[in-house]
Amino acid sequence: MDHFPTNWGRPRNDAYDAYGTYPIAVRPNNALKDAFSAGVQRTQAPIVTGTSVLALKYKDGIMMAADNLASYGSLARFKDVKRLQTVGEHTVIGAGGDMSDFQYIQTVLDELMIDEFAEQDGHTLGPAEIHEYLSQVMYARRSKLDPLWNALLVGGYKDGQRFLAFVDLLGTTYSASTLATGYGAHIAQPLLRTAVEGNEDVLTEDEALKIIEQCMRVLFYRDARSLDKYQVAKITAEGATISDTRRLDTTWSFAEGIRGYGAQTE
Amino acid sequence: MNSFAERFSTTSATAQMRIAQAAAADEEEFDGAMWGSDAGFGSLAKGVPSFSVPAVADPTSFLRLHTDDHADPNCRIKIKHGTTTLAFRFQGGVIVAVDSRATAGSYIASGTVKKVIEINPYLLGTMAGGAADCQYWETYLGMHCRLHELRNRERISVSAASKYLSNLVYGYKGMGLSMGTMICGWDKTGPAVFYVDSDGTRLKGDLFSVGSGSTHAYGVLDQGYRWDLTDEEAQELGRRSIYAAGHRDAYSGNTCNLYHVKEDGWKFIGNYDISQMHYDGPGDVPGAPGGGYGYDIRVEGRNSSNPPAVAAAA
Amino acid sequence: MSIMELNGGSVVAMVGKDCVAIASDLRLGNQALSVATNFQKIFPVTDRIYLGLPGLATDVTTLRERFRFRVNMYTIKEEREIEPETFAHLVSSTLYEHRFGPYYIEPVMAGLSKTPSGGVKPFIAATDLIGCLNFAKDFVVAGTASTKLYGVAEGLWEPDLEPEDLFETISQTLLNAVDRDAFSGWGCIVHVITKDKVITRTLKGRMD
Amino acid sequence: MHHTKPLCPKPPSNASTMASPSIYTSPGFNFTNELRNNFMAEKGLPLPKATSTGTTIVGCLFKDGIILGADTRATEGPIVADKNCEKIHYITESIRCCGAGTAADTEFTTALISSNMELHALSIGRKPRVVTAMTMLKQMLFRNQGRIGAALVLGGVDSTGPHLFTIHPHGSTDKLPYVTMGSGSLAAMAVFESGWQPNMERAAALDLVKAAISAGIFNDLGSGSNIDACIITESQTDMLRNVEMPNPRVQKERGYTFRRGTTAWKTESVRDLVVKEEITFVGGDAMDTT
Amino acid sequence: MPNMISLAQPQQRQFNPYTENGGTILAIAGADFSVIAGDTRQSEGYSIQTRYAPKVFRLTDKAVLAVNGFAADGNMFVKKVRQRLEWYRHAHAKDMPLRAIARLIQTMLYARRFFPFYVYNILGGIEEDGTGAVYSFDPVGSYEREACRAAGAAQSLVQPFLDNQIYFKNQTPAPGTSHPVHLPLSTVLALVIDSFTSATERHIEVGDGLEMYVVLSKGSTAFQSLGAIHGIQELTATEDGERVFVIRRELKKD
Repeated sequence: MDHFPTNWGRPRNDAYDAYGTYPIAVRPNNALKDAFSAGVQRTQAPIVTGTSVLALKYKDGIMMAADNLASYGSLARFKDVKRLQTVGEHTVIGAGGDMSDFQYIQTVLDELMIDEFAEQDGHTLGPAEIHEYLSQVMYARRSKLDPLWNALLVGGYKDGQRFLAFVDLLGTTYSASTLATGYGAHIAQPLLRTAVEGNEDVLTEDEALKIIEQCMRVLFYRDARSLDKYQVAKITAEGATISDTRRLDTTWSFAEGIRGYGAQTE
Repeated sequence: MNSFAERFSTTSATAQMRIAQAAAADEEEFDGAMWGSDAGFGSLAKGVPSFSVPAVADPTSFLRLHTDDHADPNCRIKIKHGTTTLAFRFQGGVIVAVDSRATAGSYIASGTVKKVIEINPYLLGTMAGGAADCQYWETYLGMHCRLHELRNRERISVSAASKYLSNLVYGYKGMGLSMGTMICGWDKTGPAVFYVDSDGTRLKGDLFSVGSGSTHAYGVLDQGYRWDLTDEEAQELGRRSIYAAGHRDAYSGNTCNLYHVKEDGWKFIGNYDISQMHYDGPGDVPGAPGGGYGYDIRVEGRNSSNPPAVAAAA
Repeated sequence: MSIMELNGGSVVAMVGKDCVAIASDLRLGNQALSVATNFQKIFPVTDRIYLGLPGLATDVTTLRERFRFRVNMYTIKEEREIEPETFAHLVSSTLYEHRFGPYYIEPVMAGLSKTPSGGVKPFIAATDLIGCLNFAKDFVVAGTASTKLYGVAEGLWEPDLEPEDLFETISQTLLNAVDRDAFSGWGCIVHVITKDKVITRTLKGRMD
Repeated sequence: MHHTKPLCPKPPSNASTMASPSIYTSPGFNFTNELRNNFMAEKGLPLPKATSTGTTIVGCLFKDGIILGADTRATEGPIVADKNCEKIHYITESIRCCGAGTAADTEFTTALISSNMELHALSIGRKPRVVTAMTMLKQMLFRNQGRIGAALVLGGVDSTGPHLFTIHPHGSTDKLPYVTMGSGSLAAMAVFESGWQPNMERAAALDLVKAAISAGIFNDLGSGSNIDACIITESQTDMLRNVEMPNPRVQKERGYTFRRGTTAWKTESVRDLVVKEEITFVGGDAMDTT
Repeated sequence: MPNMISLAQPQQRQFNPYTENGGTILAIAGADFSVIAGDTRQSEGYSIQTRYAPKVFRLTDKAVLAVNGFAADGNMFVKKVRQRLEWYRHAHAKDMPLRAIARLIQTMLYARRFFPFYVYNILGGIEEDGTGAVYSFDPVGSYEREACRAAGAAQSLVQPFLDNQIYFKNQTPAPGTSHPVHLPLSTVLALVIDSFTSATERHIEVGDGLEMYVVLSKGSTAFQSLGAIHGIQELTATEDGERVFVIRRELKKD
């Protein structure tokens, strides 16, 4: 036994194949592959991706927004993708990350809602239940080391309660009065927090919409994988609605005064 | 084979097996044993408990990547480590002495660890290596020793108990368990000490020390050890050896726990603060020479910077 | 294990009322093995400036001599004793000179500077291993036990402590911090610098 | 892999510097420890971390000039090393520079350029220009190929008007009306993008800078404590150190003064710094001094 | 040139199933009470995910569990422990004793020895004999009973401070006196608050809010000192006699 204590509790160096002397065929990741294997390859990295989703609590409920872009690497590949989705009457989910995984999640949720509906027991799943379900699915997939490569926001309004929470590919969950995924967590979240924290019960729909619009605009200015076309979802006592695609008005006039990057003046 | 068809068919042999495995996995979560008093150890009738393994091609390298290592401080899962332990056999039984420090990196996570695991009134196990590995498997061993008693109407021999433990951990060889333990007790053959570790080694012997401080402990132990030590001398030798390791080894220290196994079972002798032993000695206990063990304490007034009068005159 | 943990050792300095204190442990280790329990890491620079050098032991010795040399040259050229602020910058620039082949030392210094009115003003500072100065108003720490020292000092330190109270606070801070660090400890030494005397005490610390 | 040594103004002296007769060793970096350190690194002993400033630093143009802003937290990994450090460095009277990245690098790089700017000003006999400082900085950083980890926001007003630059560790620069740097740069930029306008009034611009730094302080873990700002106009430079202190330490629940005698100690020695002079007369009578 | 060492690195780099979510937890046991506390910031890298995510959970009226490390693992673990306690209640018609919960947690953690929960657990509560107890665990289940323990990001900042203030380590008592074995509840609460405000000052991942759970044994006299505390909320669910309270405080948000 190795008597040096810092080497304890983990597989020993000599038990691990330090020099790669495994027979090549049985080496990890070198298993036999056939013609179809590519077709069933698990998502180990996201391919077609969506960027930030934003959401906030306001007086009447939850407002959520995401742009319509799905990128393929640095290519702006699909410009009319819907990344917000209603689930039942009280809930909207928004997704960043891999779009194929998100579509799978939509399928799973559809099945879930149909199953629940078929029960005909008078109960419907609210946002809290859907979030809990999603977090279990995401955590289970991460535990199989085969994650659904998404960051999801779940917003809803049911029985007089606003609900807003986050879940990502690791199964990490949290809840706050403002949430943002992807670059939004760095760029939009500071603006959202300043505008919303402490005003959750005061903000009107118009004000909330202004905040969201402002954040989407800043994201479009600074996030290279974003688009100026976006949708806004609103979940209130009246139910969940997702708007048609809107377009941001942006200004770039300040750029006229800029000359070069250093000593240039003309 | 066509893995695509394989995955989505429900009739192939492998698919049947997968369904069976999934059912077994579900059962693990909800079987009756989870209710009962044997908690997570599972039903003893079913043999060894089952462990979740990550779904990767090479689970061993997965564990290696994520648990701590002195060469890679970025590994986040820090497992507590135990350190200096010793046990020896003499005419009066078995002395078991251990320190009580657990470190996680350079941080001393605990100074009050119980590194002697009381398996039953006649058997002791020591703990060096992964603290959880030792605690878990020696508790599990305790359950089996009791079963042995119930089945055979006599106590299990130290040899059989240690062999049982050795066989248990050998099944997990190479997967990252780390356990260096001495199984000590008194059976029909008299006092016995067996060294068992996670590589599957099992040795019978008179005197063992395990852990990063073991070299320091061996130094003291070797020069003081005889078969015919009195009980007091033997206990003092155990204390003194652990003190030496605690003083010189950064990963050992805090306190010394001392046990003595005799024909009528083990007895806890005492807990001694290692720093106090340095300055003042273990206190008023049989066998102690009086005064501190510390080098600087013992040579006070007789060292090079402050030599005794006779030497100075000469 | 990083290079800073090879030999172990920690230093802390604190400000009091018209006094400062600087303290270190006394261990010299070779990784887990404790080689000596009387290894000095704090050195007087002038009567009222003390410098602590935790880190790689070979660099402790080298830098100690190098600073002695530079301070002596300063004294000869300027014909006055170096002030703590000036000395801090001397330390900083000496270390930054070795930006791309650093000494593995994070110096901590404590001293009293003279005010124009003839009084004294407490001064402490620390730098990282490439000489980034940190002038704190309360305490500075460095060495293998630095995170532990930050925690205890943040809890125990209070402003305007008299020399004797400062001695208790810095001693308790250091003793409890090194007791949670595998590579520091084995006795401690404390220097309390006041206007007219320097009190040096070795503490009865844990020897494991 | 052995990497090439950075170019420095003068090659390192070949003599072992301890033996050097002057305290003024040759200018530039000293590489005497490099061989030894590489050896230790190969042995698997990683290099310790230097203090870095996680940092939010910003600058923006307004009607009369430039406002620079910075937080005051310096970190070593997850630990706060300095709660109130100064990140706005002096270059000349009307040029200042905020630094993010390796703290020692920003400190010494700006100090060196400040000194060179002073010499430059003396040799040309007029107020130095911001582009001059920018060029000096970018050339120095480019020369060192990114090994000097300084990310800077340089701002000032000169005879050609106000100028604001960012300088990256590899020597690239940018000239923009509002800029941010450091780990809180995204948070601060969001504030600028939604609030900055051309020709802002002084008070409004200062509020915007404060809001940008606050966004960094409260949303980025690498930034924290207080807000520093510096307003540079044609005629005057106002360094507003700790212009806002939104994070004071709360009163502790308990006092932690110890009873004297709490700590056990072994030996004590007291060095008296008061030189006592006692005149002892030797040899006969005292000298008649009357 | 390819680096030889990189060839020897383990595979499976594409997806790391773990992350670190910061924060710190601590627990202190008194004679007839136990205090379990945690900050409420959840972070990843340099971003604050939320300013309020509880790390401390009431299990029963005599047991409170604090979890720290990877939040998803932590929440899942608490959920599983609660499920097991629920089953126990159905099978035995009483709450599981604290000592048994501790052993249960060990076996649950050890069952994942080869795919560990990245969670540091501290269990606090009241033993069957009415004494306050704290059990601390490492991620794979080694545990011991202690009087105080800090874990998480700032454990090395907080623990030595508690050693000094709770255990009186390195303090010589005044001549003719001795240090108290158990501190009163008011002192313990003050020390917990000071520990967290200090950790907030010096550790970037600690802050936003503080939640302190207090578990009192049957007829504990410490109850009187709780009355004066503002914002205290009682969570007791059974009539067994043990009582659980939660106290919330703000921490710095930078």
